[in-house]
Amino acid sequence: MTEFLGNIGYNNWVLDALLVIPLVGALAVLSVPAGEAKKVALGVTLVEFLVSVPLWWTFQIGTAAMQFQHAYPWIPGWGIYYRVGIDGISLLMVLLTTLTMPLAVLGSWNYIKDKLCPYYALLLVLTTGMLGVFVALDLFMFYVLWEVMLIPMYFLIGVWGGPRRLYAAIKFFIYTFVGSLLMLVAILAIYYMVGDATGVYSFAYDHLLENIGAVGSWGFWLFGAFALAFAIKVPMFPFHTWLPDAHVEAPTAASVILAGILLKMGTYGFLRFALPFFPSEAMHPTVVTIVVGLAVIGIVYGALVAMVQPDFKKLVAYSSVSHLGFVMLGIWALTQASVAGAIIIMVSHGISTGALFFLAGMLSERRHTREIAAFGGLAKVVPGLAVVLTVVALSSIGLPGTNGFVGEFLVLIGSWGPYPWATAVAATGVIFAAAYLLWALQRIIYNKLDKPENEHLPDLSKREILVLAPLLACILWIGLYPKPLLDRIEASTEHLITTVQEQRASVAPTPGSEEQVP
Amino acid sequence: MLVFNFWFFSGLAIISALLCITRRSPVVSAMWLVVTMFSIAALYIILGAQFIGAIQVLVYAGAIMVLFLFVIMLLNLGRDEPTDLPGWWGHAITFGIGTLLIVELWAVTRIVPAGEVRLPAGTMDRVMEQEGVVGAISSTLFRDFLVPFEITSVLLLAAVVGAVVLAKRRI
Amino acid sequence: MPTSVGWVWLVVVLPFLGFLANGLISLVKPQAKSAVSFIGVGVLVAAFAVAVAVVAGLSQDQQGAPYVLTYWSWMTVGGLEIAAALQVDQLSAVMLIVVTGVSALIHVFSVGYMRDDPGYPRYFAFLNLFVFFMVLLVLGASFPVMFVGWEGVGLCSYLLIGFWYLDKVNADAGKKAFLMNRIGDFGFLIAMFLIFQATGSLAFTEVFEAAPEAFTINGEIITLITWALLRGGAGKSAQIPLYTWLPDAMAGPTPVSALIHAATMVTAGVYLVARSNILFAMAPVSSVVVATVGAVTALFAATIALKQWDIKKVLAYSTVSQLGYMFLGVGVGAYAGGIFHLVTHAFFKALLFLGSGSVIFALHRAYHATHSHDDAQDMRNMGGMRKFMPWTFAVMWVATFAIAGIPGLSGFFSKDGILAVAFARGHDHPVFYLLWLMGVIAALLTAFYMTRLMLYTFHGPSRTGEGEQRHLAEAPWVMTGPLVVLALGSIFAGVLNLPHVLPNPGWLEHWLEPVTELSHRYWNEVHLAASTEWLLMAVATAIAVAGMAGAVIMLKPEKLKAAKEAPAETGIQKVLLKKWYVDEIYDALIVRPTVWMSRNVLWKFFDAGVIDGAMVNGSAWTARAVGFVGSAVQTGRLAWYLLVFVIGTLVLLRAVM
Amino acid sequence: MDLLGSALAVSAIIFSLGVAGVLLRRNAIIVFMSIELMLNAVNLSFIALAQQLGPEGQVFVLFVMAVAAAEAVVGLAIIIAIYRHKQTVNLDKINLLSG
Repeated sequence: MTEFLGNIGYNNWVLDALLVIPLVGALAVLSVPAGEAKKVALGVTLVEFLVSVPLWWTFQIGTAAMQFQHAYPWIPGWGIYYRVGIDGISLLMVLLTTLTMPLAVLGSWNYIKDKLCPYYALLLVLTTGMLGVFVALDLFMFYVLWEVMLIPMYFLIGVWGGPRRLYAAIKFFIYTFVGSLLMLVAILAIYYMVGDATGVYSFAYDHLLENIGAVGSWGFWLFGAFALAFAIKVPMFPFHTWLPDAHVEAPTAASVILAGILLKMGTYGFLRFALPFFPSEAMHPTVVTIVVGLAVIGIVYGALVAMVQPDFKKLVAYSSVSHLGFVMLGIWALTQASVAGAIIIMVSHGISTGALFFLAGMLSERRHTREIAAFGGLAKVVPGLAVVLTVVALSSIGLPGTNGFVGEFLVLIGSWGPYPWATAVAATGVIFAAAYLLWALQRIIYNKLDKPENEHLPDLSKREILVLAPLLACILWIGLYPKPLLDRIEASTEHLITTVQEQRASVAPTPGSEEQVP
Repeated sequence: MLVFNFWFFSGLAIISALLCITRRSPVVSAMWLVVTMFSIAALYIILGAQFIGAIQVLVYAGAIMVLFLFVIMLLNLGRDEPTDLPGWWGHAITFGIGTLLIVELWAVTRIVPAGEVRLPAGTMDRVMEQEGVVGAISSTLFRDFLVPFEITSVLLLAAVVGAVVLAKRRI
Repeated sequence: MPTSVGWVWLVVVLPFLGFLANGLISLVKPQAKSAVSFIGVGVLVAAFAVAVAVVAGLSQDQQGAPYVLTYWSWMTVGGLEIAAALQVDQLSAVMLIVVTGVSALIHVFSVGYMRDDPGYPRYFAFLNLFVFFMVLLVLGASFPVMFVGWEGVGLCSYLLIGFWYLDKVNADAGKKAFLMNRIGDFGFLIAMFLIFQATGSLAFTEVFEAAPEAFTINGEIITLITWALLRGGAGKSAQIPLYTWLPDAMAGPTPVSALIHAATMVTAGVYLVARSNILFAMAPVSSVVVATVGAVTALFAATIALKQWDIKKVLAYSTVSQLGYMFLGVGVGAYAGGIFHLVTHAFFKALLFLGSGSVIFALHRAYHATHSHDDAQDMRNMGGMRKFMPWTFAVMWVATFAIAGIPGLSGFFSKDGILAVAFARGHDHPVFYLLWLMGVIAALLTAFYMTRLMLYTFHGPSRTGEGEQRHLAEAPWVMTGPLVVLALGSIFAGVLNLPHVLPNPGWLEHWLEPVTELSHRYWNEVHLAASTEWLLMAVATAIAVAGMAGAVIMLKPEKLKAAKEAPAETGIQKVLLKKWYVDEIYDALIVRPTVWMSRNVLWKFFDAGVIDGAMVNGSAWTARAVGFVGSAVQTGRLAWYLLVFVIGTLVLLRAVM
Repeated sequence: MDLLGSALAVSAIIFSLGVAGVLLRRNAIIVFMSIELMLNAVNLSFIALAQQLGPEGQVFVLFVMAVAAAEAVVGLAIIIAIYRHKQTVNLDKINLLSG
């Protein structure tokens, strides 16, 4: 197998292929009759997935260096290159994306009924955008793809969404855009400052990272711009209100992608850019207090607000706020366990919440409502769906043996050392998580079967089982044997932590002077 | 003689332009505009651009002005209409802005091109002697500006199509 | 390592396979009941057999060191190493036998009890899953692996309490159980973090080995850890203040109450404390807290049990009370005593629950035959059942004698063992005398309410309707069989750990020595003169007899009216019947305010109003307002635009010059 | 003999007259003519400067004329189209741009 992959030069073209295949596929989807669009899209995403799977094995464990790296000139005059490469963190995100996309297509199979061709084409363009964000090693390319991915999402929500889709789409777009424009300014500022200092004007990640010292006292502002862009995307506590609206209005597949992948870009951005570029700023006591504080507030607040939502999708949306709070806490705790745990949560939240949104979509396909109160006693009518919903909810609660637990446990145990109090508060999140999900579960699948509309719902179809089965398998696999994942990210997290610590030591003013500042 | 001619045609151009913008009837305005165009053509020739002067007469005084008159007649605007000129305050504002503009533009003309980009005196005359009046332009036009030239032709084509589409009652 | 110990993974895997098979059947072909019974019971019997073999293997071994069998690396990051590993030692062996043994019996009983239920395969799937998690809990070689089982049994408890999920009350009870457990688990998590920080490991062997160096006796850290662990244990084992879920949990099928909410899962907290005995021994303050919580719970729950009419509720509060005894035991350092009471309690409480289940089963069948909607669990609808159910009647009395502490039966020895140690500790600190006294009073109440239960259920005239009486009959042998086995256990389990004044004393204590000896040096040796010991036994006997006699004298089953005609309770009786209104207090103080605050303050006011309304949409509105003002400039008149344009050009020209 | 400065001054005056025309008149056709005046004024300065800076100035004039022709064609077509709708060429009465 490895030999065969070597013969076809797999490592040299795989990342390019991953970016190109969906684009070609999008063109193909646009050129076929509407009835065929979903089949073509499914085929393309499956090919995409199959192409990405060998990465798992050809990826070299134990090195933090960027792999599969290469670059082509794009606008070389301004130091802009098409430059791609992945490390362990990106690897997981790439695979999560390629796994989610075929499921998203399958999940839209009957849900989307009009304007099929553009819908699936947009999904495919979105794929390229998302993968591009995860593999880009050129800040300009990163920014461009970051914006590219915004546009298909805007249309997916705005065209195929629910009744308030335009409000939600515009809110989503503008909110995210505000942050990313600030990020653009920061990227350009770094570009010029580093260029002025070194004489080499380039957007290359490595180049900028090595010479980041050139930004000097501007660090705080630049970090702030990056942090705001990413915090909105995550979304961190006070910047989260676009999320429930977008989730509720978006079609199922878009919700899944939004929760499963798009949110991870914020945390990915922190891991890849904000932290390594500005270690001393990120770890400044004030910043730490703010970020950790907001993360913890987000955990508890998201869970409490989720508890009282009458709308199932909204509930899941707020639960995302809570879960992503764990990720932020883990990243900022900056220990091996906590960062690894944060990455595991990023993956497992994608899987569990993705599955929850699929299930919400299936329920609303059957009943044309997402109101929790409209259900009740479904376990009797649709036992299969009830079982899956229970398992997924439990994984979201963080029951040991499921993926949710591994991530949360690692984050909490890793964060305990640096921030015991924050961690203790965050740990109460496990109680609230159980409260809101079990309550919702009870009102949906348990209780009296007192609504006549609910009495003759069909159970899971084969297609729906096909959508959910891979997610369930991942839930158990990551829950029971996360070692392969941990192995692949270990070197990267270790590298990140040491980089941040070292940079922090070298960039930071002489020790002692900081304490003197009142 | 040349200087006299220059000032004669300049004066004619200015006065006819003034009349062009102040006459009530569009037809009269158009006529005065023609006079302006001719005067400017004469100025071109005085300034040593004989070819452009000829083109000016052909394109502006000939083609474009005919087009104007044609449209005026088509829309039957020749008859007397209530004036479209504003009251005294409109004149005042326009006069003020116009004067201000003249002053500013005159100030701009004080910025003469730097010595090093200027050609030595008489270069143009020598070039024209060697290559002819049209040759001097054509070598530049068809060598350095070939692509823009071609694009201009596309622009004109687009304009023609656009005009047909806009002006036709139904397509 | 003895070969048979290596088979221990089978004990874990077998119930899980049963779960998978039965779960599949319940989704695909729910009517295949015989296959379900065969698989469900079969895996348990096989697991019990393997467990016996494992323990036999262990008993031949003289080393005493625990066997840790590592299967794969679960979470390994940086300094954190958690392996998916099982640990076989003397403590887990005892638990293993109890869990698989009692489970197997209850599975058999369930075949009869649940035979007409449409959810039969689902029931056995959940039950098998429960055993899987319970076994994992007792065999886990580290805190996290134990936590897997710990949460897992909570899950199964949730699923089984809400087994008849179409009734909101049942689903509520399940959710309540899970949440209360979660609140406890929060403590467990915090304890793990503290332990990891202090010792750098979470595996039992490594933590306990490192403990003497890592902690200072009575230090801050160790006290925090043990308090957190206690919180975890209190959640699972239904101790004050987290006990309220257990009585509600009776909403599940009765065998479930017997298995999960009496014999096995709820004792996990006791197991946890016994397992971490060295940690508790190093934190004497925490130990006192454990003992106090146990004693107070024992007494408090016993008072509530006095006035309950629901037969299962009586047993539920009795369970809470008995768990309090176990906590008292492990709190005073009688780890073996606590475990001993756990074992005997597993027998007689499972027997009581199954017996009550058998009664309910009969009554339910009778009501079903006459289409009556009376409560099949209310003791006021029973009475005189001994006529109809002689076997059940007999074994229930055995269990009652055992729990009341009649000499010779298992409960007497285990309860006496705990009280004796508590009394002996009074030598160190007088507070233990108080705890002992509370235990004794609780024992008096226990004897009283259990006799009350027996009198009302089996004696006196039958208060079941005339029509129904014809349908009352003894349960089938699959149900009475396990009862008899459990009755034998209730009688003879006492020999496991006889008092020191009797021949062959303290076998269990000796067996558990390898596990408990870690903490020996932190506790003063218990010194109790033989005469004192005899005296204590005499007191215990007197108390038990007094309680039972009191009940017989004071209660008149003949005067009791059926539930429909019974007058409303008043005064202290009502307070007891309403369980001191603790549920209502929790609801009013914690649940409702939290939900209200989340809905009205956090969501509607803060999220939708402040963040989204004022800040997000507010900025959008500001932008629109600016646009509105600005649009006044856009008159639509070309002349105006041109004027502005020209002025703008003038200004620009001015600027560039 | 240097007529550059004078030519530029004349150009400035004609340009200003064009601007004044645009501001003064409401008749679309006359506004259009004023624009042509401005273009011619600019052309004049191009020609004047070409004497000193090379033949490119004259080439530019050619381009400007081509663009002016195109603009006139399209512009007049628009005027015709509007007239057909509104029966007027008075700009104040054509207020499609007002919001």
